Amino acid sequence: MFLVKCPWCGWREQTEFSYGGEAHIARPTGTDEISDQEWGDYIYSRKNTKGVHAERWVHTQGCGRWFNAVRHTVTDVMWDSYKMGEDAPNPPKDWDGLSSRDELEPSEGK
Amino acid sequence: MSQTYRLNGKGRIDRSQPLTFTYDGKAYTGYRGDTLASALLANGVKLVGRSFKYHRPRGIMTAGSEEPNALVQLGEGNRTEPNTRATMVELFDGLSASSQNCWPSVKFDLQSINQKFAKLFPAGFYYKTFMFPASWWEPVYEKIIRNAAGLGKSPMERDPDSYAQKFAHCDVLIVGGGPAGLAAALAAGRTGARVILADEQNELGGSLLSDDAQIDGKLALEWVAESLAELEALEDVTVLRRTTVSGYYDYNYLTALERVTDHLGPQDDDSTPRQRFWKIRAKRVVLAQGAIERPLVFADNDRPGIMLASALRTYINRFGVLPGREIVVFTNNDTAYKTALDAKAAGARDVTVVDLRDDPKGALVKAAEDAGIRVFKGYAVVATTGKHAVNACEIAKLGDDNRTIVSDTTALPCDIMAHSNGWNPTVHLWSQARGKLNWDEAQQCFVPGFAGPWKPVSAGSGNGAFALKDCLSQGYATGAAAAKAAGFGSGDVPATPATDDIEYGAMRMVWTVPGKKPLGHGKAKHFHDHQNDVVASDIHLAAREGYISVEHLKRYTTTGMGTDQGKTSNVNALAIMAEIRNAAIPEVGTTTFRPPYTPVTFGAITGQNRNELFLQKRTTPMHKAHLDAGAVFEDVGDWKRPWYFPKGKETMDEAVMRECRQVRESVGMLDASTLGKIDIQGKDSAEFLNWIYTNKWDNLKPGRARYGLMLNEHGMVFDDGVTTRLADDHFHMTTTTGGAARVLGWLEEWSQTEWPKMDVYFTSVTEQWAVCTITGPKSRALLSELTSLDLDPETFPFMAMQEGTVAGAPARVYRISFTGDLAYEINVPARYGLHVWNALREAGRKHDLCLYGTETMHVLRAEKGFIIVGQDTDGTVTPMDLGMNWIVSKKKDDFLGRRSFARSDTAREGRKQLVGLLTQDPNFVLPEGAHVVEDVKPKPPMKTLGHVTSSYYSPNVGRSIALALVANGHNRKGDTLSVPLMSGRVEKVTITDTVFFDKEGTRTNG
Amino acid sequence: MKKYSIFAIARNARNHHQDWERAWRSPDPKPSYDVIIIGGGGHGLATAYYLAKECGITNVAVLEKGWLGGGNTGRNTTIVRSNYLWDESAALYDHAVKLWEGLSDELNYNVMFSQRGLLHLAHNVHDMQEIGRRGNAIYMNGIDSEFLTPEQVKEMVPIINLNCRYPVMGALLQRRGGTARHDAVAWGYARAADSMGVDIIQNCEVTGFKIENGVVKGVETTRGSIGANKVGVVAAGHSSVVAEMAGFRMPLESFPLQAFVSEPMKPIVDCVIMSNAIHAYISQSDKGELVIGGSGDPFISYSQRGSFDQIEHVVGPVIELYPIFSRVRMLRQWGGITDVTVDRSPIITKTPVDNMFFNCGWGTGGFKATPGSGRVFAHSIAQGDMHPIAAPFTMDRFHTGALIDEAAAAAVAH
Amino acid sequence: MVDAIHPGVTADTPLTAKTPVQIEGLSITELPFLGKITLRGDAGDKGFADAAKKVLGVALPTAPMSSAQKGSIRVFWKAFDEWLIWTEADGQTKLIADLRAALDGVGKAVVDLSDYYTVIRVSGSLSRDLLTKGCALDLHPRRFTPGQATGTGFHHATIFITLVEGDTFDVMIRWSFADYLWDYFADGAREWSA
Ligand SMILES: Cc1cc2nc3c(=O)[nH]c(=O)nc-3n(C[C@H](O)[C@H](O)[C@H](O)COP(=O)(O)OP(=O)(O)OC[C@H]3O[C@@H](n4cnc5c(N)ncnc54)[C@H](O)[C@@H]3O)c2cc1C
Ligand SMILES: NC(=O)c1ccc[n+]([C@@H]2O[C@H](COP(=O)([O-])OP(=O)(O)OC[C@H]3O[C@@H](n4cnc5c(N)ncnc54)[C@H](O)[C@@H]3O)[C@@H](O)[C@H]2O)c1
Ligand SMILES: Cc1cc2nc3c(=O)[nH]c(=O)nc-3n(C[C@H](O)[C@H](O)[C@H](O)COP(=O)(O)O)c2cc1C
Ligand SMILES: [Zn+2]
Repeated sequence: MFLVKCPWCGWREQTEFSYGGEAHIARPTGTDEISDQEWGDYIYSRKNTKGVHAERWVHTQGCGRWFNAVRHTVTDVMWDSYKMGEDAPNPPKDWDGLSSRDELEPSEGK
Repeated sequence: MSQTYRLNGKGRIDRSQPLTFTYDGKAYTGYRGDTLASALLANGVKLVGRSFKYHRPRGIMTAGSEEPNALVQLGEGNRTEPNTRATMVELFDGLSASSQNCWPSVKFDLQSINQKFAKLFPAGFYYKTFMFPASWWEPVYEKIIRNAAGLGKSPMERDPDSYAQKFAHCDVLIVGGGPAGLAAALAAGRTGARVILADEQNELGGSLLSDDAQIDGKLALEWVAESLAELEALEDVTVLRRTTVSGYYDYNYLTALERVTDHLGPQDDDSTPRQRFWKIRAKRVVLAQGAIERPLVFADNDRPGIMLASALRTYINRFGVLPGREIVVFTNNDTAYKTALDAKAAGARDVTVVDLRDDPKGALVKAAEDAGIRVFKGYAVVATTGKHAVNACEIAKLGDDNRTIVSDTTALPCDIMAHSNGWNPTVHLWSQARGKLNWDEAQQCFVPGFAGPWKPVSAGSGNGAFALKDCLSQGYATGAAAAKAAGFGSGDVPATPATDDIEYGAMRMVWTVPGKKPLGHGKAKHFHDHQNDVVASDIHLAAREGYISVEHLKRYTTTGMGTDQGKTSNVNALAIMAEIRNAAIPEVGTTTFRPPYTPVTFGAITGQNRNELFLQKRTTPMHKAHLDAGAVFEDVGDWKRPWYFPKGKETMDEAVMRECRQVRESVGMLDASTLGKIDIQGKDSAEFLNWIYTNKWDNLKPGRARYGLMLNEHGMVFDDGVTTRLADDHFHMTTTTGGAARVLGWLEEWSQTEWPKMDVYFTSVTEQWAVCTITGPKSRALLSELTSLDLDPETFPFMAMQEGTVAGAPARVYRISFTGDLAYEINVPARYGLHVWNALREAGRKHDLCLYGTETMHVLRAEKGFIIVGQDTDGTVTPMDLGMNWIVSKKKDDFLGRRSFARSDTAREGRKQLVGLLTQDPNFVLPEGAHVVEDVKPKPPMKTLGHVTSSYYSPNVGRSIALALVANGHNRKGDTLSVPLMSGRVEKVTITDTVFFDKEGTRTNG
Repeated sequence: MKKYSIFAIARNARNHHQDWERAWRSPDPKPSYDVIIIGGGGHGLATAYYLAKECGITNVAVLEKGWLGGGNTGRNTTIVRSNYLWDESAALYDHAVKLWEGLSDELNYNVMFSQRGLLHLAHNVHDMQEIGRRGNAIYMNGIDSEFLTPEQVKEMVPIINLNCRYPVMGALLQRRGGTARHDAVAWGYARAADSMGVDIIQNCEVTGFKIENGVVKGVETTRGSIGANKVGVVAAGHSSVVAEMAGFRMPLESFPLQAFVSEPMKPIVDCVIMSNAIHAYISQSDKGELVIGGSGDPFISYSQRGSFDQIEHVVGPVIELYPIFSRVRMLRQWGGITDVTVDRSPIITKTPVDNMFFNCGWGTGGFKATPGSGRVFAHSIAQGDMHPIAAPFTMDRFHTGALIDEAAAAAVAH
Repeated sequence: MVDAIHPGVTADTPLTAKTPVQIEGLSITELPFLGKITLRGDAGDKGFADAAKKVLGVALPTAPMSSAQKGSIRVFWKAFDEWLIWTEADGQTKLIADLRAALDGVGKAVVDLSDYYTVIRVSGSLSRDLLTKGCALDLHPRRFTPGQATGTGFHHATIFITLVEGDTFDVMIRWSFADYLWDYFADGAREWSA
C-alpha cells in the first residue's frame, strides 16, 4: 500500500490509481516499415528494471489524468511524478531509494 | 475450593466483580481484570494443553501475547475460536474454554504415545519416510499425518458477530503504552500533533503494571495514571486499548486490531462490532513495543508450572496470583531476582534461585540473599520431573565450557519454576518496516539498527534500553522528534523524571543448558520452540544434514512457524545454530519478520465487506420491474441482468423458447441499460475513432450509427459496439457490458499519453441512460403509440438515431438491432427508465409484447451469426478469423493492432476461424466448449481443430445451431467433422457459414 | 547417497541421530563447469538433476544467490495441476504431473505430493463456458477432467457457501491435481543432484557474464568468475535482471504476488479450491494451516512483499465462500516476485547469446511444472536444441505472434 | 433534448426506496435530482474561462481539489481540464443549453450526468467516523476543509466527496453503486443506533 503522487492531487493511496507500465515507450510510426522483431519488442519487451524505474500511472479514482513517475522498484519509494510530456525529474545518481524528493527537498515539494 | 492461589490484597483485578467461567467443562471463578491464564493459575490449574507433535502436557509459559503453549479453544458453537492464547483472553462472566489437540482429555491424551516414539520423529522425519509403498502415501500415511495435524478446531457455523474497519491518519503513531510509549505520547501530544497511542493490553502502563518501580519518588503507576489523564484531555490524542498493531506496511501504513467487545463476552446483537480493524496512515511512527523475555533451553523445560520469570512476576503483581508454594528461579541474569523477591514477599514457602553465573554481583543478588533466598551460583537446572506439572528440578554445577556438568545433581522440589535467559527487544514491527537489526554484544540481543525508508524510531526496552530512566528519556526524545518531523513542536524534549533503577550485573550466556545426558540421548528434551515441539537436538540434526541457513533451519525443523511465530524461540534457535556453526549470531541472522505481529481475525480484515456488502450488485433503473415480473437474473460483471422471465412453472428452456419465438413473431423488450456508453466530444473525435476501430469513421454522417471492432495492439478483438455520430464533433459509443470500464480506460490512455494534442474528450454516460430495446416485427407499431417521432423507415432508417420523446420522457432512439429484426433502442435519462419501461409494457399488451432476457438475446443473435466478444472470441481472434474482413479498412494507413496482422503466425493460413456448425441430429444441442475433430479415436488424446463457442436450440430455425472456432474453418464449409463428447457420444457436424436465420437480412425493416 | 526410509530412521535413532549425512555438500566453486545453472529454485535444481541423471552431464554447478528454494519455490501456494487450456500447455504441465506422481520415489525424498483433487469453481455463465471449454480441451488431451454440479461440489466441500455473491454454478475437477511440500521439492532435487556430482553453491550471486563473440564462456559471481560451456538461467523474478547482464531483454514484468496462512486447525478442507470470479484459492496443508492465495499487485516491484489491500481482496472472498472461517485468524503473510509474460505462459528458450538458455516467465504458476520444466530444459541444454515439449515456448513467439495465451482465454469481456 | 416533459411522467432516483438515516450525531439523506454536468476545456484559454464564468456566475476553480459556489451552482475542480458542476434539482437542462451556447467554439465538452450520479448527504458529529469506515482520505477538519472536493474510493465504489461545512459532507456516487454505498453507510451507522 504505497502512496503515489499525483502531480495535481498530491500523495494518495496507490489503490486510487492504475499502473500503466514502463513510461516513454512511443508507438512506432510507419509500422509497415518496421520488422516483426521491432514490433514485437514494442508490444512485449520491457525494461522491468530492478531499481529506478520511470513508469506511467493514471489517477483513476481521482482526477482521471495520466502522468509519469519515477519509483524505486525495490523500496517502492516514489521519487517524484511529472506530467506527460515533461522530462523525468531524475533522482541523484546515488539515490538510495529511501526518501522521496518531497522529503529531501521539502521546499520543492507539494 | 476456589482461587487457592490468589493473593490477598494484591493485583489490579477488581475483586468486587467476581466472574464464573468453565474450563474443560469444570466451573471456576475469577475476577474482572483477570486473564483466562491468571484465573486458571489462581485456581491451581497448570495443565492447559498438549503439544503439537509429541502431545506433551503443557502449561502457561508467559503472561503476554508471546505465549506459545497455553492455546485453548474458546467459546462454543458459532462463536468458537481455536488457538486462543489464554494469556490474552480477558475473563468475562460465562466464559467457556477447553483444551485442544488432545483426546480424550488433556490429562489422558492417547496421542501422547508419540512421546514413546519421539526418537523416530526427529526434525524432518516425514521427508525420509512414508514413501513405501508409494501407493500408501495418500490413503494411509497422509491420512495419519492429517489426523494429527492442526491444533484447535475451526468453527463450523456462520459467525454471528459483526466487524468494522476504520481508516485513520495521524502525525505520530506510538505502538506500545509502557513507560517509553507513554512518554513519547506525552511529548508528541503536547505539541498539538495528532497522536494515536495503541497498546494491546486492557490497561496502559506496559511492564509497569507488574512492577513496583518508582518515578519521581512515587509508584510509577501513579505517573502512568497522570500521564493518561493528560493524554486523554488532549483533543487530538487517541488512546487505543486492547489494540494490537499487527502490520507495518509501506509509507507508514500500519494495521491494528482493536478487540472491542471480546472482553465482554458474546453480545446480544451484532450492532456493536466485535473487533475493529484499523488502517492507520501515520506521518511518523514511534515503536515502543517493549521486550520479551527469553527462555532458557534446558532439559524438559516444558512441564506445566515452568514459566518465564517475568510472567511469574506479572501473575504475582498484576493479577495477585502466586501459582505455587515452592519456587525455583533459574536465570542467567539479574532481572529474574525481582521475581524471586516478589515471590518471597508474596508469601512463597520456599524460593530458590539457580544462577548460571559463578559470581553474580548485582545489587538484586544481594537483596535476594538478604531476604533469605537460597542462591545456587554457577549451577544449572539439568532435569525436571513431574507428570502433569513440574514437581522438582535437579541442579548441578556447570562446567566452564558451558557444556558439561561437573557435580552430582541435587533435587529441588518445586511446584513452580521460573526462568530467564535475558531479554529480546520486540523488533517485529521495526523489521516489518524494512528496518535493519544490529546485534548488541553486551546485552546479547538484536536491537533496531538502520531504519528503512519509512523512518520509524524506536524507544525503550524495544530499543535495547532496559533501564526505566532510559525508557522514559528515549520515549520523550522520540516523541518530540517524531512530532517535529511531522511538523509539530520545536523538538524540545521534556525533562526525564527521576527513577529508582538498579545496576544489573553481566549475564552468562548458555544457549543450551546441558542435561544429565548428552543432547539427543535419553528421553530429556530441550525445547526451544514449545509450540512446534522443536528441540535443541533438532537444530543439531538440521546442521548435520546441511540445513544450516537460518531459513532452512526454520523450514526443516518448523521452528518459529507456530501461532506465536517464535517470539520466545527464534533467537535461541539461531544462537544454538551459531554455536554449532561456530559463527557469530548476527552472521547466522534472523528469519524474516512478517505481518501480522499476532494473528488477526479474518472477519476483522473483512470488516463490513461481507454478505450483502461483499460486492456491489449493480442494477438498472428498471430492476424493480424485473423483480415484479419474476425475472431470473444472470451475473454479468457486477451487474444483475434479467436472464429470462419464466411464466408460471416454466423451465428455463421453455421460457427461452417462448421468448425467442415471440420476439420474432410480435415484439420483445430487453433491458439494455448495462451496455457501456461513452460520450465523445471534440474536433478530432472521428480521427480518434479511426485509430481505435478497424473501420473508417470520418465518413459517417451525423445522426447515423456504425458497428465497430476494437483491437489491442496484438491485433486481437477485445470489444465491439455501435457508435453513433450525434454531431460533427460528437459521438455516442456503446461497448459490451463487461468491457465498459476497460474501453473507457483504453480511450483515455491513448488520448492522454500517445495523442495528447488531439481534441477529443470522453465521458462515461453508462448510467445516465436507461435503455429499453424493443425488437420484432411489431416494434414499430408499439413505439408509434408512445412517441412523437416519425418512424417511417424512410425518415428513420436502419442505423439512424433520432431525438424526441417516448412516453413523455426525452429520448434518444437508435434504430439498431442485435436480433436482426426491426428494433429500436430507446435511451431515456435514467430517472425515467422505469416509467418508460412500464409504459411500453402497458402499451405492448395489445401487440403481444414479451419481456426477454440475456439468454434469448444470445439465441437470437446467434441465429444471425452476430458474435459476442468474450464468448465467440477469447483474445486470440482477429477480425479476419471472425470472417469480418469487411470491417477492416484498407484505406486507413494505420489503426491500433493493424501491424500485428502481418506477423507470421497472425498472417498464417489455417488459423482458427469462426464458422457455423449444424449437428446431424437437429435436436441435439452441443455443449458449449465441446471440441471438434477430424478423426475420432476410441478415446483421447485426439487432435482437435477447435471448439464450440455458442450453441443453442433455435426455435426460429427449428433446430440446434452452433458457432465454433475451427482451424482453417473458412475453407471447410460443407465438410463433416465430429464432436466427441466427454459422455462418450460422438456427434457429426457440418461446417456452415455463421448466419442461420433470415440470411437475406430482410427483417431489419420489419 | 544413503537411502532414507523408516528403517534408516530407526537405525539412526539408536545412535541418537548422530550419523545422518549432509543432504548436499557445500563445495567451493570449481574454475569451470560443463553447465552452470543460475538459480537454485526448484526449476534450477531439477534442471541440474535431469542433466546429471538423464543427459549424462554431471560437471554441473547450480549457483544460488541466497539459500536454496528461497525464491518463489519457497513462497508459493503449492498447487499442482495440469488442466491448462492450450495443447502446448497441457503437454508441458501434464508431463510435470506425471513426473510428480513418481517423484518421492525417484528422489528418495518425500515431497508429499498429494493428489487430493483440485476444483475450479464456476460462478456465472461465462465461467461455465470457460470451464466447459477447458474441461473438454483437457479431456481431448487425454488428461483427467470432470464437471461437477453444485451439489457435487457441496459434497466434496461441505463447508462451502454455494449461494454466495456469485453462486456456484458448477466446477471443473482434476482429481490428479493437488499440492506438494514446496521446500521438500528443492531439497529433494538438491540432494539427488548432489549425489550425482552436481555442485550446489549457495550465497553465490551471478553479477555478470563472460561473453565472447556472442558465445557465453562463463559467469562473474560474488565468489569469483567461473567458466562454463553452457549456461541455463532459471532466475524467476530476477530473470530480467540477469538478461540485462547478458545484454538482451526478456518479455517479462515482475509483479509481487502474496500468499498467507491461517493458524493451524484440524483438517476440514480436503481438496484445493480455486475460483476466478470470487478471486481466492485455498487448500489446507498437512500441518493444518489454510494456505491461501489470490491475485498479485498490478505494478512491477522487486520488494518481495506486496500491498495489504491485496490481502484484503483475498480474505473477503474467502469469507464469502467459506463463512465459517470468519473467526479464524491469519498467521502470516508473505510475498514473492513473479516473472509474468503477457500470455501467462513460460519462456523456455535459446537466447541471442549462444549456449545461453533461459527458463522463466512461470509467473504465478510454475511450481506445478517444476519436474517437467527441469526435465525439458535439461534436455534442451544438453541437445543444444529445444525439447519438443519446450519448443512452442521459445521467445520467438513474441515476434511471430504465436502466443500461447492462457490469459486471454480466461479473462475476457462479456 | 428540449421537448417538454410530459405530465404524468414519473421519475426515480436509485435511492427512491431508501429511508433516510436519522440518529443522534448522524444523518444520511439523498439529495435527489441535482443537476450534474461535466465541463471540459482549457482553463488557460481566456475565451473559455470568461464564457464559463459568465454562465456560471463564478470563475472556474483552478486549484486541485477546490471548488467555487454561486447561489445554487457549485463548480468543482475535477482535473486540470475538467469541472463538475452541480445545480439545483432539474436545473441542468437550461444550464447545459446556456453553457453550450456560450462555449460554442471555445469549450471542449459539456455532458449531462444528472442521472449518472446521485448525491448522498452525510452530516452530524459522527459523519467522519462513518465515512472513514471506507474512505482512506484524511478527513480531519484541518486537512479537508469546506469546499474541498475530490474523487476517491470507498471500498468497491468510486466516490466524489466534498465537505460542505462543519460536519456535513456530500458524496456523489454512480447510479448503479448508490444502493451499495447507501447500504454500506446504513450498516456502518448501526453501531451508533442502539
Ligand atoms: C505467492 C505465490 C504463490 C504461488 N502459487 C503457485 C501455485 O500454487 N502453483 C504453482 O504452480 N505456482 C505457484 N507460484 C509460482 C511458483 O512459485 C514459481 O513459478 C516457481 O516456484 C518458480 O520456480 P523457480 O525455480 O523458477 O524460481 P525460484 O524458486 O524463484 O528460483 C529462482 C532462484 O534464482 C535465484 N537467483 C536470481 N538471480 C540470481 C543471480 N543473479 N544469481 C544467482 N541466483 C539468482 C533466486 O535467488 C531464486 O532462488 C506462486 C508464486 C508465488 C510468489
Ligand atoms: N532487562 C531489564 O531490566 C528489563 C527488561 C524488560 C523490561 N524492563 C522494564 O520494562 C519497562 C520497559 O518499558 P517499555 O515502555 O520499553 O516497554 P513495556 O514492556 O513497558 O511496554 C510495551 C508495551 O507495548 C505493548 N505492545 C507490544 N507490541 C505491541 C503491538 N504490536 N501493538 C500494541 N501494543 C504492543 C505491550 O502490550 C506493552 O504494554 C521499563 O520499565 C524497563 O525498565 C526491564
Ligand atoms: C505452503 C506454505 C505453507 C506455509 N505455512 C507456514 C506456517 O504454517 N507457519 C509459518 O510461520 N509460515 C508458513 N509459511 C510461510 C513461511 O514462513 C514464509 O513466510 C515463506 O516461506 C516466505 O518466506 P519469507 O517470509 O521468509 O520471505 C508457509 C509458506 C508456504 C509456501
Ligand atoms: Zn489526481
